[in-house]
Amino acid sequence: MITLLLIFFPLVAALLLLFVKGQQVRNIAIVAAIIEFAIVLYALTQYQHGNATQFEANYNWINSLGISFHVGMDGISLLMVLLTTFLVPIIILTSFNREYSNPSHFYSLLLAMQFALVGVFVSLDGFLFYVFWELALIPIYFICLLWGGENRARITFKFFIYTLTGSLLMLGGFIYLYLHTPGNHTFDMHALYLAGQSIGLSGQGYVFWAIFIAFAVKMPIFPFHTWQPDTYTVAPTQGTMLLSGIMLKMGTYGLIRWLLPVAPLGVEHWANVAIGLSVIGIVYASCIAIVQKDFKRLIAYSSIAHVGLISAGILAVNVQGVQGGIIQMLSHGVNVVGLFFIVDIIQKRMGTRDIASLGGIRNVNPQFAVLFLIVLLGSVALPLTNGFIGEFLLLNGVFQFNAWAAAFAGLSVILGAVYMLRSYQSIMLGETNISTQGFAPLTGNEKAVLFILCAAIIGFGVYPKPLLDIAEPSVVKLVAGVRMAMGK
Amino acid sequence: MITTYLFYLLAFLSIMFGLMVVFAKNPVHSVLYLVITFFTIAGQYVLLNAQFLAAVHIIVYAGAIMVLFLFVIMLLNLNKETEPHKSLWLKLSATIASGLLLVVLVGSLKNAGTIPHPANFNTNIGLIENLGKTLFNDFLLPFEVSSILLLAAMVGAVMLGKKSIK
Amino acid sequence: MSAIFTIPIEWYILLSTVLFSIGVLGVLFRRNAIIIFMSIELMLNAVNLLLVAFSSYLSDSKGQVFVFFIMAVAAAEVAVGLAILMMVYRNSKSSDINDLSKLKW
Amino acid sequence: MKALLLLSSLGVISLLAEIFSFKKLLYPLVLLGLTATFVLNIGDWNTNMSYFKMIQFDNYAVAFTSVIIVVAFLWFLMAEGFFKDETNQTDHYSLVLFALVGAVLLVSYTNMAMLFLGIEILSIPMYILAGSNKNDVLSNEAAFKYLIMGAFATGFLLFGITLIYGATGSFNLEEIKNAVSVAGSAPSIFYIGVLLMLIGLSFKVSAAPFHFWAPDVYQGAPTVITAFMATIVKTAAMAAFLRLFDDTFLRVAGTWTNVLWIMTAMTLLTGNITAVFQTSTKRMLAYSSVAHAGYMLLALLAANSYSSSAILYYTLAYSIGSIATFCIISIIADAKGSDGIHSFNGLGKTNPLLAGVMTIALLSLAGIPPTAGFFAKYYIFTSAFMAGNVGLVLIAILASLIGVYYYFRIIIAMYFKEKTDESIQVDLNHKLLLIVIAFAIIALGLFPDCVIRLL
Amino acid sequence: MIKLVGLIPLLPLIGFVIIGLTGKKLSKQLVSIIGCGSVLGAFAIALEIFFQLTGQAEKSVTIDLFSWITAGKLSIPFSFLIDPLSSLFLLIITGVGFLIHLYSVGYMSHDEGFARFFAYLNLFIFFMLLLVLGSNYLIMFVGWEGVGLCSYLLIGFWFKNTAYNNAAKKAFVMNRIGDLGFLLGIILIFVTFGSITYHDVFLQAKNFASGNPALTAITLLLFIGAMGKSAQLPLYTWLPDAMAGPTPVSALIHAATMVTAGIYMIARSNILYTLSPIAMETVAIIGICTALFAATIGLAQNDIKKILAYSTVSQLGYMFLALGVGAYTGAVFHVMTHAFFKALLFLGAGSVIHAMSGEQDIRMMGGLKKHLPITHITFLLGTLAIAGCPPFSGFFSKDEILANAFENNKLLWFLGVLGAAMTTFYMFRLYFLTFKGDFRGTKEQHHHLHESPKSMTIPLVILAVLSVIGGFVGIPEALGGKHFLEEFLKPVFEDSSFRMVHSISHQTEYALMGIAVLVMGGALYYAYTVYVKNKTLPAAEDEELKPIHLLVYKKYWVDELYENVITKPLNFFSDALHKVVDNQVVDGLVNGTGRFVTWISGILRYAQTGNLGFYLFVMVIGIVIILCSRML
Repeated sequence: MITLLLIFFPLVAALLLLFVKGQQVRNIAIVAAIIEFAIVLYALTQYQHGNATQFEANYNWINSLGISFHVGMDGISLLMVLLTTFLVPIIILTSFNREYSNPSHFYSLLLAMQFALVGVFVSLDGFLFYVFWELALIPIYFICLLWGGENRARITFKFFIYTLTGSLLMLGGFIYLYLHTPGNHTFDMHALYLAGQSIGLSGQGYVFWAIFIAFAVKMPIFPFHTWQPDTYTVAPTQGTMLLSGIMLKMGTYGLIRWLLPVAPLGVEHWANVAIGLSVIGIVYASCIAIVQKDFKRLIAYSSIAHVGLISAGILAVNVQGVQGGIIQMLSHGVNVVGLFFIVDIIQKRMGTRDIASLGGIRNVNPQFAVLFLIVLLGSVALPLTNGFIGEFLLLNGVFQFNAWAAAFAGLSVILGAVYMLRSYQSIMLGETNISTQGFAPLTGNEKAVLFILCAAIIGFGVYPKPLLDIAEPSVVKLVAGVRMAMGK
Repeated sequence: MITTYLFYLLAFLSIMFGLMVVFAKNPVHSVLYLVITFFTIAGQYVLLNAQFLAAVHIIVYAGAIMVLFLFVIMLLNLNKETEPHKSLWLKLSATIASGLLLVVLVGSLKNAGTIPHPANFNTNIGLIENLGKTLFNDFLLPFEVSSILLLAAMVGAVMLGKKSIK
Repeated sequence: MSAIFTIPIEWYILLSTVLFSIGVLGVLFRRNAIIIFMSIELMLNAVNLLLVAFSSYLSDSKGQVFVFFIMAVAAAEVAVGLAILMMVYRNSKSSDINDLSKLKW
Repeated sequence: MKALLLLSSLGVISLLAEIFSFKKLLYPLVLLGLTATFVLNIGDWNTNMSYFKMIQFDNYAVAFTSVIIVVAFLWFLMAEGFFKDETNQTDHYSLVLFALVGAVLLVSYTNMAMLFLGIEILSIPMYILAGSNKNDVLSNEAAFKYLIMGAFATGFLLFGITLIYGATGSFNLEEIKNAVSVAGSAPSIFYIGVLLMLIGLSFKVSAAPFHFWAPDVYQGAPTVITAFMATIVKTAAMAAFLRLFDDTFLRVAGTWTNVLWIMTAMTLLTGNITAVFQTSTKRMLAYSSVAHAGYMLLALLAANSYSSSAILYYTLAYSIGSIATFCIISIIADAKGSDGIHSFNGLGKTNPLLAGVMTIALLSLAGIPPTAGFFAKYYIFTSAFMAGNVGLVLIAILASLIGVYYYFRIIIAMYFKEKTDESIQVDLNHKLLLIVIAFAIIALGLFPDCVIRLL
Repeated sequence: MIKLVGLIPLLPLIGFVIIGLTGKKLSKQLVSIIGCGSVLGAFAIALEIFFQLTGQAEKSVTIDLFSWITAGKLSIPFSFLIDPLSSLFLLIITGVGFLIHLYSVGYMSHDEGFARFFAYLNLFIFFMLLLVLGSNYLIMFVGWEGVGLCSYLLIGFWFKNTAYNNAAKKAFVMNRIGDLGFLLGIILIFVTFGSITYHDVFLQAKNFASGNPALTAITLLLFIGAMGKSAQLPLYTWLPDAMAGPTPVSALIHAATMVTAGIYMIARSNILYTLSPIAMETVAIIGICTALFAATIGLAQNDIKKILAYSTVSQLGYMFLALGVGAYTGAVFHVMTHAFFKALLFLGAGSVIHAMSGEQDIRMMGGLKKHLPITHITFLLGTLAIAGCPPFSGFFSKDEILANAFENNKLLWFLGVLGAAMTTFYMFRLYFLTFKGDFRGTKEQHHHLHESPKSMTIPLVILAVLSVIGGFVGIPEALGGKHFLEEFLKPVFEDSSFRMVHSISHQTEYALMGIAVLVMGGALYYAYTVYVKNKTLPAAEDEELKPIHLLVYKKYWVDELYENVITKPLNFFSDALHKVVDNQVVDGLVNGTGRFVTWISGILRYAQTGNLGFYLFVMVIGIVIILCSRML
């Protein structure tokens, strides 16, 4: 029941919001989001540590095709839902910075997005997963289209088509699996796992690519990434946060939940290529980030680099890699939202995101500088920040797959420091110039958001154990299953 | 034997006049050639023991449909050689296309001779009695339904024909 | 007096195929809508001929009954077709199909 | 059969309305009649009645008839304005109702004669209605093109029927089917006949390369008639196609599957690709309707247990989506004098309801969850996948991406472009219709089981 | 008392949090009390622990705090390890750290970022303590990166200055290069041993054969980390630039503590290194090369802090030499003495700079002896210590290193002595030019010359005393000492002791000492001749230099080399990647697909000519083709 509540509460809230007029809609939205978060916290208290799927709900849906409305959470899902529900109120809070036209639509779409995202993370039926997966695309598309920046029509459209391409391939893969389930066919997750594991290497190869490309586009992984910097840049800040903070995790989550178990041999056989792409993407995106002039774009590229590592770690199929992937998803969500919010704060005040034209903000607002620095350190994975835990585990995972890949992927440690510090220096340090002199102090909501995020960054950097513990049994079980199917 | 020759003659005539329908410059001539073609086809019907059908054919096609054509041509004042000619290329390609169609159809139909010369051939099936039985037993429903078709056509033709009041 | 004893069915198939193709030729060859119409009638007649031939060779009256329906439909089609043609002519003073090409691309 | 009788009577009654002057009552009467037809038709469920071995109201026929009548009902709601023309009011009613009779024949025939008559009864009113905007040159042109090409295609269809008759000595589908299986290998004229019938029916469902009439006719015809053609005519033709090829000719599948494979691919690609460049929304939807025929052919080609329910669902989903889009297009075109994409600029701000419903309908046509169109496509893909037509599925996936491309041009215009005019007045009944359709699209998408379970 | 070890890092952390959060609201007095007090408290506990440890038999105590990271087999507790090595480092860090805190109270008194400075310093101490206290490699890595961060913050302390910021960034990035190696090393340790806790790793490592490739890889990777943090070739260029930070920072971080982290790490992993001869050789060679290379650069520099910086690099090279030849105790010994005298020298230099109103160029100094008596004396003592003049602390530690090098490889010893000579020369060059002769600065500067306040001179004095007597903890047996340090550290290094064969006789050792002292004396005399007797002055900025001199003066153009070989190509490459590969090729492909479809659409729609004849024609052709398919 909790799961159902988690899924549908945001939807109901979103629909109700449509009928609210005026700017107070955002207050209602944030209350709804906080209630949702509280529900997750309640679920956490009810969660039994172990690898079992809990809070299950299973209803017949499309009986004649073996499709059911089957949802539930194990540790992995729970963490993803936790991330979603944690970030959504924060994202709503960040929107207090700006006045949007048609606020009721804006917040309604935002909550609708949450509905779809939670759905993606709790689905235990392939078809249901796909439906939620696609559903998530619609609100974010409209958020970007309606409230985005220059050139948004073309760019968001490209994003839409691009991700849809991947999704359709995935659908193809799922249908292929579905038709290999015994009897009258079913989309039940475990049946799909069994079906996938029974179809032999070449079949799994097709499934692997069909599904991997879908996720690769979503995350995105080189060379499927070119929609991402444009979209992140052009989307309204909240849209960017949703995209990078949560939506991207749909892809990485999908790797764990759907790709590994359905095509173990495919993964094993093609891991070289897939991890290769991921790792190339890490260095590639990091290098490109170095020469970015627009800070938002820079973060966009840095996100590609981070995600590449997550994907590589997961595809290495070992407990460290997958656990690292999960932790890094959470960390990346927090960090990237923080970074994009910082961009928003700067842009709102300065009217520009051009790194070169800023400078010396630290002189005017040291508090902001410190908060920015903490977020930045989280992003460059300094120990005792959340980013480090994930990165260490991921590199560990990749290393076990191939030491050179890990070494190459590790270059992001260096390059990340280069571009992040370079932009920090250029934006915050040095002498103030005429425009940055008037940098207004942080408002209450801005402080609140940054404090919460910084607390999360340091808190989970120092004591990640609760998170790791939630996911671990499920991860161990999943990895063991996959490795067994690989014959290892 | 005479039927054989008759067949060849009629076949030759129908093909020739068929071609003349296509190539005649004056639409009125085309209509007349087509009428002749219909007569030759009616002749074939007779050869095939479909006497009643031959009669109906003449009445409906030559008597009704072609008159309608003629009527329209006159009404629209098209009885001159006004038609601008298609360019040579288009004519050529039209000829080639239909020639190809012919070749392909003939090529794929030529070995179709699976129907043996019937030993117990019934010469009476073309008689009105037999046809009537079939029509009103087996084909009653289509017969009734075609009334709807004709009604619809009638309504439509009238609707299109009458002037709209503005 | 019956052809079926002396003429193999192939000849009828051939004949109606040729007539059918002549109809197609007419449709492709001419620009005058009325002639095109007439060519289509020729095609239908070729079909009728073949149906009758089959009917006779099979000693089965259904084929001939079918011809009635084709005739009925042909009549209806002609009636409607000519009505449409008249209407077109009223508006554009032409029965040339090349003049009717405003709807394109 | 009851549906057939009732529809025919309704058509005749419409004609009588002119004489006995109850024209005002006609509209509610027709709606009532359609409702009655629907109910009576449902009564035929599971009876499997056969009449004269000519038509058979098996579940397949009943299901498709229901779809046709539901869509027709919605269509009447949409097309109310079309029947306000004083001069031809009753003619329009009767022609549309006669066309529906043809459509019902097409989904229930068991004899070639009924197929042929059904097609003609459906087509002839369409030729006329396409030209019903008598003073509009484009409408004339549409009617004319439709007629000539339709008659031409009928010639091939008839030739095909004749050859099959020659080979089997029967017009009855069951007998034809059995004749082939008994003879083992039918005479070669039979196969040519099958192919010629394939061509004739492909023309009716506007499959490439016989689709050329569709864009021109759809664009030229009055919008409501276009909607009728795109929905009911297409549904009926598709059902007829399916009935013939996935049953009667299934044993000679080798003859036509390869050809149809290529035609399906061509249809999917030409329809979708050509639509990309269109600026007239009506013409764009015309091309898209060509493309949708391609998707349906995909299921037809699969010829498995999913095919008929897939096409049933697809036609329903596609039809209601199309009704909504055409309705909105006609509203917009009436208000702004153009159906170009630019007419939609800023609609999201001026008429949020229209824009919202249009968005849902377009999403459905594009196949985005959770709309009915998505499930329809999914189901079709599954069916094709099951039949092993993986290559075709890939083409279809590519094609549907291109589809998204042009459908979204309208969405972008509505929400992204600045508004140009004041908001448009929309009739209440149209508003209701659109809302109902929007809900129906979503509901169908969420609960497809209620339809696909039928067949 | 050992249970309280958690307090050691906690105290500075609390200090950091209090100062960091309340910041400017506190008075400077309060800030300095909290800042210094927290470190002093830590020192007190460390001292207590040290004595407790010397007193008890159990030399290695692990204190578990909490479980930090677990993932499958990988389980990393957050726990501390107290053993002789870490307790010694604790003392050095907290002790020297406290003195430098104290010094900073005076040195930074006029700076507006006073509180911030203390916050950073406390944070630094916290991380440094984590580094040495951690019971596994990852905790060490936490400290490792943490001190890097503090180094970054402190180098760029005056953040308005772009050059300083660049230096800070450079330090961080270069450290990160090393850190990557370190991190990979840790991962390889995990992969090899299934644990990264020292205890488990070393226990298992003992069973490995010498020269095991995995061990070699691990040790080389770890050494990359050490190269970055301890500024060894080729990753040393950040350290001289790091002098941009306030002088106490240079003393604390870039001389006494952080840069010795690499030595600590290798000493900690001694068993792994001992088992991989290749790594040992590499360490030794890199060490000696760095020692010489930096020393030569030091010969020609004019910035007082730069000279000390290169000297630090050079001395660090010595320590690695010691590690490389297996003299772990020697290395640690040198770390300790170096912490005393180098901190002293930096603080002295700071005092000079303070007096000179920020002037750092020794060409502008001279004759400061009169004005800064305490600074002068302490600086002289420090100079003697670093030069290795007996019986100052540097003599003993350096002697031990050289003796071990001699034992290992004569060439290493020779080069070591050569380096020592250079050290003596440039240090005395610095001393003479600064304190002897006449004042060469401006009138203004002359007017302002003054001795530093008490808070600055007291640490100087204490450090001077330590520099003088610090060596007595390690008097070699040859001189009748007990070598207390060696005894103390024995539990840590005993597993590696099979490599440390003390075959060297006392006679040889005397001879080596003698040679070292002679060489030192010679270099000292040469420096005296050049700079005091002949009063030669270093060349002015615009003067043309001889090629070799120029080469050294320009620091071998290494910075320029890196700039042109790494930085610029990287930027160029990235730019090309962005503009060409990403925008044109990858995205071009994507956009191209879209454009292609549109283009095809534009073409294809012309097929729809609107001409009925054409449509019919196409239909017929289609039919022909379809029927053909039947014939084939």
